[in-house]
Amino acid sequence: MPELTLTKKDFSSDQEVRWCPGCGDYSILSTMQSFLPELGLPREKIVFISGIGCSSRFPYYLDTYGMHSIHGRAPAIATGLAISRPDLSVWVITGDGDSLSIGGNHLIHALRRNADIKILLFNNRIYGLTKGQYSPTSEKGKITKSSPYGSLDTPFSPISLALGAEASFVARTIDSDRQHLTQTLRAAAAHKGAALIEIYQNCPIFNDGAFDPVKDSDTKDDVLLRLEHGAPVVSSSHAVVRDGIGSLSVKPLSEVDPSQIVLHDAHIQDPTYAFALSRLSGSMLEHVPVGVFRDVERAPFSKLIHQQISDVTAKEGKGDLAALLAGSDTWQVG
Amino acid sequence: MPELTLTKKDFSSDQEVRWCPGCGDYSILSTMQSFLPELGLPREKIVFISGIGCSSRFPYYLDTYGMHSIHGRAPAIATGLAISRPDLSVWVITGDGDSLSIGGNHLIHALRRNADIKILLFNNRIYGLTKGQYSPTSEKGKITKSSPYGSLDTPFSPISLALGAEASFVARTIDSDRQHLTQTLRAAAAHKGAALIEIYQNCPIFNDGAFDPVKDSDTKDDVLLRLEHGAPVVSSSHAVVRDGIGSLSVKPLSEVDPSQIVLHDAHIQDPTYAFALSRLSGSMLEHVPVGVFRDVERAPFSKLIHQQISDVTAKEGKGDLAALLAGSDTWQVG
Amino acid sequence: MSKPVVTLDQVVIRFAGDSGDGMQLTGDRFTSDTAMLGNDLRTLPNYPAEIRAPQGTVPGVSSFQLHFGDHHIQTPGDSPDVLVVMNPAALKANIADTPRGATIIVDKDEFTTRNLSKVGYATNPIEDGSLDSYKIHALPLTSMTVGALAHLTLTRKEAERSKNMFALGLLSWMYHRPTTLTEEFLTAKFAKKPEILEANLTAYRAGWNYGETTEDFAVSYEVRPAPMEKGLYRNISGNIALSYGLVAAAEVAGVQLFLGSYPITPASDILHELAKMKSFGVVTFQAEDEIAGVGAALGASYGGALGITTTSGPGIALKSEAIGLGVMLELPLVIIDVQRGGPSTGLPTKTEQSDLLQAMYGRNGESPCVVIAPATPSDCFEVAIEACRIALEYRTPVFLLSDGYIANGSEPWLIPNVDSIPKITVNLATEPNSENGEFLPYLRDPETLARAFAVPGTKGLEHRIGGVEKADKTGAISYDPANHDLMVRTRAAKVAGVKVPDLVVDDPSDMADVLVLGWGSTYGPIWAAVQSLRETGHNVAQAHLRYINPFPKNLGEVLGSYKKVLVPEMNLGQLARMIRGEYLVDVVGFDQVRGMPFTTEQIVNATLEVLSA
Amino acid sequence: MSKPVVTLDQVVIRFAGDSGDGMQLTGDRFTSDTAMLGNDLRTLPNYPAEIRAPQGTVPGVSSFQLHFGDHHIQTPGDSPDVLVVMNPAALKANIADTPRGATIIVDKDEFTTRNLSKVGYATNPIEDGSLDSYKIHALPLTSMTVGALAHLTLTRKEAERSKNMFALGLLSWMYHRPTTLTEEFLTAKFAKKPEILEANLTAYRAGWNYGETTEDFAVSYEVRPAPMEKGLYRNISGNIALSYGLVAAAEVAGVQLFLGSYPITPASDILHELAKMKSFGVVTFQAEDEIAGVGAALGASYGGALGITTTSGPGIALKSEAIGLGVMLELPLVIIDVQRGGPSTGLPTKTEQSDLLQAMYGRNGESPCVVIAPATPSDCFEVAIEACRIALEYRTPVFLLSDGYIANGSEPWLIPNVDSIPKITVNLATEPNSENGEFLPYLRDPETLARAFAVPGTKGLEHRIGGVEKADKTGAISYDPANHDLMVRTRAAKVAGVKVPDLVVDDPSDMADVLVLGWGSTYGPIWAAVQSLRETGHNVAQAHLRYINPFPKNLGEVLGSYKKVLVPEMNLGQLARMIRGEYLVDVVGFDQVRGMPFTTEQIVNATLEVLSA
Ligand SMILES: Cc1ncc(C[n+]2csc(CCOP(=O)(O)OP(=O)(O)O)c2C)c(N)n1
Ligand SMILES: Cc1ncc(C[n+]2csc(CCOP(=O)(O)OP(=O)(O)O)c2C)c(N)n1
Ligand code: SF4
Ligand code: SF4
Ligand SMILES: [Mg+2]
Ligand SMILES: [Mg+2]
Repeated sequence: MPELTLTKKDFSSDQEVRWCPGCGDYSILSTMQSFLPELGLPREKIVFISGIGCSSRFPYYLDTYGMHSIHGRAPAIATGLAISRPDLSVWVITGDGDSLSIGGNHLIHALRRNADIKILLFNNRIYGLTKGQYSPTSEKGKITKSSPYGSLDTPFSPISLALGAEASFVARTIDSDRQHLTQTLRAAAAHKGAALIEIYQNCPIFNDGAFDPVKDSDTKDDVLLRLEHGAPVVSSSHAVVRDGIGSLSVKPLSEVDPSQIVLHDAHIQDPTYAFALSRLSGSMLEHVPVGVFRDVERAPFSKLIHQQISDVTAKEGKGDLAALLAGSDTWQVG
Repeated sequence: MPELTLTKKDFSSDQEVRWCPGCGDYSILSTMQSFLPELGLPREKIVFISGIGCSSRFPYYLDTYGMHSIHGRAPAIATGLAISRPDLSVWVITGDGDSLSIGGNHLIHALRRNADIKILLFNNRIYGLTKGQYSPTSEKGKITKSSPYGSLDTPFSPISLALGAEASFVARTIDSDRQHLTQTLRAAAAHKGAALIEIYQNCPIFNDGAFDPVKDSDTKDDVLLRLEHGAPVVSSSHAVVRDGIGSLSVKPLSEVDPSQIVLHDAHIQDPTYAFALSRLSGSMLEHVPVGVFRDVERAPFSKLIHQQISDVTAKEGKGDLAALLAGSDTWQVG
Repeated sequence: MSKPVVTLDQVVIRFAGDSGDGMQLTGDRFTSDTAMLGNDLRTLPNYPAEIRAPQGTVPGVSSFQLHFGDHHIQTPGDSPDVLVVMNPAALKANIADTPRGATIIVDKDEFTTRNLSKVGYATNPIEDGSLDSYKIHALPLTSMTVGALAHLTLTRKEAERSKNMFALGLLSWMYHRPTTLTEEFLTAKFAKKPEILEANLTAYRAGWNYGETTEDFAVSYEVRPAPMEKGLYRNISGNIALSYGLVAAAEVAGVQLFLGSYPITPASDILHELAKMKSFGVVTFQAEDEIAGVGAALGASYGGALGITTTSGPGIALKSEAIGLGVMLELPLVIIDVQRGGPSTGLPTKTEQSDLLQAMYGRNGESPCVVIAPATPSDCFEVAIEACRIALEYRTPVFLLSDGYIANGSEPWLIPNVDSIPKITVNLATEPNSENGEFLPYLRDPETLARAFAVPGTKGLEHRIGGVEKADKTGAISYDPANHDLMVRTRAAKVAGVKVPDLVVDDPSDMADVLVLGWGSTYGPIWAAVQSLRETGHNVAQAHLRYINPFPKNLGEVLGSYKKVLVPEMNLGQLARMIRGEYLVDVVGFDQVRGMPFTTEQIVNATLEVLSA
Repeated sequence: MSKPVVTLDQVVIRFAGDSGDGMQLTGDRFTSDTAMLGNDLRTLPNYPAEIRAPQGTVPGVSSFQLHFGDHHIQTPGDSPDVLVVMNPAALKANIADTPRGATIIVDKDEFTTRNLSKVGYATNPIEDGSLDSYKIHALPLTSMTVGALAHLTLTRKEAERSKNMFALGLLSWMYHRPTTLTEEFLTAKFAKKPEILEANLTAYRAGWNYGETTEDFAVSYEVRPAPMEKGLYRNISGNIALSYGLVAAAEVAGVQLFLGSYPITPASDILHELAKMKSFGVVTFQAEDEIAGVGAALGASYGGALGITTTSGPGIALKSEAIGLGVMLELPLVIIDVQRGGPSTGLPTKTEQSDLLQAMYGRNGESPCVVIAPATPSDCFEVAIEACRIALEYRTPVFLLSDGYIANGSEPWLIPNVDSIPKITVNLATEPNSENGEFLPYLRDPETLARAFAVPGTKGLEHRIGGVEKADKTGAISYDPANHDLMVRTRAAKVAGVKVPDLVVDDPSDMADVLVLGWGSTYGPIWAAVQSLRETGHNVAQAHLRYINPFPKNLGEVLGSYKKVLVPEMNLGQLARMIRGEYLVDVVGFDQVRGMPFTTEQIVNATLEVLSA
């Protein structure tokens, strides 16, 4: 089977990549190209659908099927494709504006329906392609072209929003962390149904350094709380513990008794725990959980649809057009 | 001041009410009409803006200013009005389809921005005006005109979604419970910023009895968990307790030691607790918290906007049109 | 000594009552029984936008009009010969349309002072003589119904619900309708509720017997079957015919039918109907909004399915950006617009033709789409298949413009033989189409200009497409000015080049100076008007456009061969504007925007004006 | 012994380089210095859709063209007299537009084998003789810049960044541009970065001195000031002029300016500009999408503010349903469409006029809106005020159709006296307007047909409005057929009745047979073409439409008084189609859809064809 022998090169299209030098999208692209052979699928079975934005150029650079659609609508288009063609592996590439501004409604509905699409949200906390306006993930007070005196909107936490929208799989990773990004893609691919991955992505042109705390070697170990199923949720210096009211909080390791430290469980049916985790990182990135927040089983949307079709067909027999047209109330003339 | 002497009658318009006999909208309307005098505002300072749906006919029946807008857009229109006219009391009337299907994006953005609008979501878990299709709050497997073999969508919990969207005030109440509805309206009116109230509303024509468990005298006391700040969260037979992982669960009163029972606190900054509460009621309505889930302070959007305008004006002085037009790079001809 | 029988060539009956009185059902039943007798017929349901406006009020009145006869019938009739009113509101709402001399059957039980005052009747019209110029039959319909059901253990309210069946029974007797069908129908409908079934059957028969036995009705009427082409018939409404057409198209094309839709009046029934068709492998996706509906349909089309989206005017407005993507991607897409009164929310349950220019031009950039329209309820079947054929063969979005009138109206339909439906060939690309072994997704069929279309899953043809302007042949992103100009003109040429049959003109005299040209649901009234004008000795030609973009190649010539061209439209002259712009012919527009179909009389008069001008 | 000076009447200079080379800034600076000298001018920036396409590639090339002269200038020039190229890609991308004999200034340092091969140059064009027919100046721009900055502690990369200033300095010397302005500009811009400031100033002066001292440039040129109306001038782009117009309109109307917008190229700069205007009380709301943007603007208008929404074609498509609500509610709303290449995402950074029919017809139902368009960058100021005036006085949505060309292009602007801007009177309703003391929100001003408009907060006038058809006068919901017909026609009559000035025709000869009629940004090239045709003895008339809906009352008459009417458009003939449909006049369309403005030559030739036909 050829697909088993595919390599990164097989997934690199001939199109020249058009992002600014240093854009985080490059590393995400190259990690994706290296990861795709793992799917064990022939290239023609893989489809990338994007919206509009710098990030949404992504599909052009992968030698699979792909559609660069319109702003914000990729989740809806991908849902239609995934429903119609359950044999395909469908990926959505979107930005923080594409998915959370104009596309917010399609995103939350795709998640609640558990459509079989893997959504990669490139979060650079800015509108890149339109040259730098604040986005729904920009921190309050951000100075941008459209907010010269500081933005006034409270940002979304994409993770919290997804969990509030009944998402069955939610994760966060970082453009520059090849290994973590790869394992997160792997987990999403393995999940049946909708998966949302928030990828912190640096935009050196309009929002440079937005994610330095989770990238700089001198801070990241303190800041990053790597989520691994069954393992304690800790950074090099801090640990996550429960407070009385069901929330989670971060304490210096020194101050906590190891037994109190929360052990990560991504499979809890109730999303509350994952939600609590999502509240740990304010827009200031003091403490940032990365990894799979939630990964629970729920029948994927297209499975349900095709199951229903075959159930009904089994029960009623394959539809007969002639019978349909005639209906029950007919009369003969002549 | 005349407004202080206003009565229910003053708020009833001359338009004849056009809902089906027995529609839950009637009781919500009459409760609202009785409540409005409490605002202590003259009628002309109050505006109701609705989308499209049976529920969205609401503004016609109130003798205030009102707009029956288009499907799903009321939160956006109301946000514009509230920003432009902070002197007004702006209310949004919407249905589960209007606000969660087509209008989902505007809803979550209005909530995160904390726009000064009070959103009343009439949730009858069906599309009423279009004669009965399943909605984003319909239980999975629902048989409707558009799902003759049962719907396949996982429903939203409006409360969870709102909390995931950074809402500062979220509550739930019931069309037929005049007193509870009134006190919930009161709490929302008192809140500064965006308030979302989910109102369980019966549609006798297309989804009759959807909320019987919380209405029938023989079940409701067991089912309803009335949230009162500082009071234990209990029904007549059950109590809410914390489990190990931050979630909440419902146990028979008999089995719990009173000290374990959760005391309700609507003012916790971290929305996790409110979120946990929102997960207690599945679409089957076994246990249903009603009342104010969350009510925390956050500067309202229009306050921030006008603050910024006055700060800048104070700093730069009132704008001078002539100076603006001239700019800095001019030259004289002749 | 049975009563005398009078033979009529045609009758128009209107049932009118409260939204809750079941007038639509009553009308449907009478229609089926009438169809069964072999009369030709057309129907016009008319109901309020509210689900149930308050009982007994004028806005709450729901009515159903049926026109049947022993000859070809193409309109629901201008005005009723027989008006059945279940309450004062129904009388108030319908009396204006009812010509003096008409028969009015009234449920006098409902004419209480309270109900009368509700609609502003100071005195009781059935007693104050104001209706003297009509043939009034004021019967205690309600009490007779309740009486007939006395033996059942029903509350009065429940019993009263059957009064529509009493009325149906009475009318069925008056016009010699067969009863078996309706009895079967009721038996099936209330199989699970024996009491209700019993109540309905009893009321129905009581109504019949009342006519048969009492003095009140001296004569009964018969209307002979209409001469119709031999074959098996059924009665069908536009929305159902349309749904069937879509299913049939998918079958003859051998592709999956995928509907992405968001409910909206008056299009929702297509979603409801297709949702029942799981056993045909039909996928219906009720989306979160119109944009997601068309988006999902596009996604499905991209995967090789037949992507359909159904909506009405406001939904088209929302879908327009995504339709533009369909134009750029050149994917099959059928957009069904069941037009209603606009602008904005407008008159959701009323009919109109005012989305034509929106369908033509309501997108950014030069964004050509095919536009076609059905003329009658049953025509929706063929036109739906035609829309799918063009969409699949040309890889283009196609608008199908129906409207509330044909969507809900019905007529007898000669059931087509499924084998007679021509196959649709999609021919997808399966291998490279260039010397160097590359796949060029925008290489075109020289005939149709359709692009090469390879769906995901096709080995070796992996490629990317998008909404940014694309290079000729390769489909790669291109900002080249000359290429953009070429692609814009090519997309236009493709749509302009869609092969459509010539326009056929009906002019038996072959001497007509005046042509009445229409499109869509105005066919019926135009046809009826032209017939009656010819009967009165006028030479008038009629032609009706199914294809609006592109126009039939011979349209210019047809226009040129008449002194005057009258174009009646239920808008402010949208087709007229297109024709003037295209052919510089000074057509005469006849516009009405009343949310109602034209009456035959309106078009007769408008045509007479043109004739005499 | 300073060098000889040649006097020219006009020059076209194009700066071309990598997106990263700062060509737009360079062009802007040269433009300001040129304006300062009193030359008339027009500019044309041209940049890729990507933020930074890969360095050294053709798609990554960004250019800025400036046309200045000692007479009235209305276009950026068809082709450059002087082409400055910073790398091989820039040469590749621009050489085709550059006429033989033109001067080309090249940074030869960048012409490395690697860079050459990147764009497919096998050999070095500046050495292989392929450019012999041009005046080539191949200078080591980069190394000279780096050399000049040797004394600073900058990395080579940082130093290289100033090479655009070196080029600017050189060109400033060649054309005798004053240096003080640019020096002040740089000093302000880099106030916080003294090293960078020093680098830029040094490079700038080095460039100047290079021209002055080396042999390479034998002569320099001067272009005398153009005769211009007396007064204070500035240079202004369309988007800025438009923003100022909106602020001015709000001031003269005495209302709050409210912008609800979602960023989109090429309209975003209006949002950016207005966001700076807090001290004018301007509210800018960056919405979650286009629908929310227009929705919020409508909400603000409902509250008495001047609601504006800005976008480009795809955004208009999305806003169309909400605009229809504005039509039904009859609220003031200004919709600004800075048109770009379509359909779909199309060519986001290129210009086009293809949204005209969308603006006219892109809504469900009969949904009339006013449509007006500015002709030049500075004209945007007046047209914006006019759009606001009509919106406020007639309570109607007004489309303002700008495009990418005038939005980003710039020209000198005689700064208006603010007191000369006519006041706008909104006159809101403050008390009941009927005998019985009721307030009738749809009672109309007999003159303008504008409805009575009471905003929330107005005591005693509480009322409800909505998108469902409303009863005449009262505005209550009405399903009455006759009322709907009346309201549809009334809304149409209101827009058709908007008072607009007659169309002025420019025909000095008064004997022209051919009229060249345009709208929007084609004004410049049409004007220039007509001038040059007249200079060569042809009688040609020119007229330009600012008002497209409604058309000026005298348009029909104007059209009738010419044998031929040529209508150049950057679309497939949208205005032409409207005119043909309205006046049945067989105008000749001249269409191009290249994402670029017409060249003067194109229009000259098209007109000559018509003249000779
Ligand atoms: C309908 C529509 N509205 C607006 C735009 C303009 N636009 C393109 S991308 C974009 C936002 C980009 O931000 P994001 O989604 O975060 O992607 P990024 O460029 O940051 O990767 C906007 C507003 C558009 N192309 N289409
Ligand atoms: C743009 C648009 N799409 C669809 C519709 C049709 N429509 C009207 S109301 C409605 C949903 C009503 O459901 P909900 O919001 O729950 O209100 P309810 O009638 O149940 O109170 C729909 C789909 C519309 N009017 N406009
Ligand atoms: S603008 Fe930012 S996000 Fe876009 S390509 Fe450049 S660096 Fe990347
Ligand atoms: S349909 Fe349902 S929601 Fe609508 S008015 Fe009737 S009862 Fe109320
Ligand atoms: Mg972004
Ligand atoms: Mg509902």
